[in-house]
Amino acid sequence: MTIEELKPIIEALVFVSEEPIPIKQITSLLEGENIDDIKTACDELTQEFNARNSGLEMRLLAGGYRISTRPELNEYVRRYLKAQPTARLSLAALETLAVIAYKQPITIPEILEIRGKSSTSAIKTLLDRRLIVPRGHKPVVGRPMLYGTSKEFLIQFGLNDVSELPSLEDFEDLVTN
Amino acid sequence: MTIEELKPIIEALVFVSEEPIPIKQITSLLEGENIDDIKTACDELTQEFNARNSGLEMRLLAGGYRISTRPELNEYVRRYLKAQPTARLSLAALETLAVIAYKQPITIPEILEIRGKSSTSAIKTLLDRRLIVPRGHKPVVGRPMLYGTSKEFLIQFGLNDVSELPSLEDFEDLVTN
Amino acid sequence: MNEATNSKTTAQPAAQPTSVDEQLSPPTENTSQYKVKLEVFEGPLDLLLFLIKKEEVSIYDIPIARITEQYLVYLKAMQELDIGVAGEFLVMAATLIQIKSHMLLPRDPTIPEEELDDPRKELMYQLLEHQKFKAAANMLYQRATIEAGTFSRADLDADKINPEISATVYQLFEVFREVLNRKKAITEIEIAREEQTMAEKIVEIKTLLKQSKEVRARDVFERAHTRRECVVIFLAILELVKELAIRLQQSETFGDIVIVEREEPDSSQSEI
Repeated sequence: MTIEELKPIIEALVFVSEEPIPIKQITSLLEGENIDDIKTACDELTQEFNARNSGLEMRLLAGGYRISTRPELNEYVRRYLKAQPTARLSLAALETLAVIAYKQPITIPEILEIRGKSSTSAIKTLLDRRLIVPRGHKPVVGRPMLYGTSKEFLIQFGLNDVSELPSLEDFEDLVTN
Repeated sequence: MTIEELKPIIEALVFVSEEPIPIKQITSLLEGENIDDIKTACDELTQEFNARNSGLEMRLLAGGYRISTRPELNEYVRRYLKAQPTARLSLAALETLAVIAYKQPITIPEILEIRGKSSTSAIKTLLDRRLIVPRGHKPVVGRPMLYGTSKEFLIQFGLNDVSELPSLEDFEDLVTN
Repeated sequence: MNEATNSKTTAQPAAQPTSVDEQLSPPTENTSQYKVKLEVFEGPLDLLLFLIKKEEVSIYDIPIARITEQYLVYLKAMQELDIGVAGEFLVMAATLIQIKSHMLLPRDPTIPEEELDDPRKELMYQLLEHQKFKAAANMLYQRATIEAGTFSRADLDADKINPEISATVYQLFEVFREVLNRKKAITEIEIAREEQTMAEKIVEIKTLLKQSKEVRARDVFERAHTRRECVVIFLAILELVKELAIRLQQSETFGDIVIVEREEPDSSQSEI
């Protein structure tokens, strides 16, 4: 292989590698190729990355190559990470949300009873993400707060109305098969 | 900011984003910048990526931008990651998916009618693999569940939008010839 | 037919996208191969399309008698090879026979030619539609193969800070179902634990003895879910012995203790 042919392969390998990928490992993956050519390709690739007006850089780090965003752009990257889409939920939050969606309006003790697990932090997450909203108090002793799903919930899950939520009957055939 | 200044920032954001990042999200992260400039920057960036002898490509997928390795290099990448290719869909699941993709939103009885055979286990597979999603109920007797393709479908099949699918009539020519 | 069995024909990744149609080659004389090929006809329309191709006839003018005959031969072969023949195949057979008999009927001479409805028309449309979707499935297969060859970047530290899952309405439903199942399981255990009374255990042992003459004590104890239940069973057995309702036998030292329903005293065996 020529150096020009080696470069895209190395670039792809560095890109998917979780840890900085050592040149030794690249060489063993490209068995039969000239080691000096591989080294030259790595060098050229690094230089090209850094010469380009790019948002990414390739560096030799801890004995291996790695592609990462440029430190100057940290501010934007951090801004992005903070604004992660709200549809991403932990399993605990998802379970709690499912219970609320199907049993709304519902109180925290009732959620605990169905899930068999304390759900307070999940409820906090769901409230922070505006997926659920308080729906007044239940007229029983202690007047516990009732919760239901929000408009944001409908948008996130592509529903027009909570009545559009799939029911147990909808999937009975599928589930039993 | 000039387009040349926007490009590296966008590149870094696309790189960091786990899912294809919608242009709308880029715009909201770069508040105050001209939307047309952002669009131009995205276009130019995509072109530059693909014009370069690179191991990576940038594409518009499921309504967002994504950087990934080139499919031609999959052999090397797979060798490195020791990645098992994901289990292929069965013929039944693929055909069912085709029917849903072209006729969405569609109910199970309608799928049965087109395919001439029961498709429940195929539908279960497609739901489990998140390739299809329930889309509410059809306002007819029995209110059967409607199904459509998901965002994951677009990503796995390399589409920006379902409208990018070749039209069904195109296949007719193929069939009759 | 079981759709899962079909997956094995497509489970192998292809280096190059190939056509899924290639799997629809005609059956050969080799029986095991014959079986595999037949499994590919996962629906009656697939089998019909295959026959139309094999007989080199047109979908627009299907020689219905010939195709029906062939169809029935394949159906019989599938049954003989013990491939589960789904109801749809039989429905199609009935449809074909109906069309065939319909075409044998003499035409009503008073109706002009162009107003005569071809009984094959509906089947023809169905086949054309089915074929279009098969081609579409093939296109999807190729797209997925190419797409599966692209890889996104490795996990960043930032991903690990945010180890969360995104969800669709179906996942929401599945999660809810799991929560309900979990709750049901817990409830069942609790009910079981509460209701383990000695009286019920006595009834249970008596029922077991009605079913089979002898019951190993070990088996009875193994039905217990908790230690408390073991104790209750032990007490129940003692109670039954006291009532002279059962007899415990042990044929050898450290051997299994067997519970036998007591009819009349028998001194031939050692009793505990």
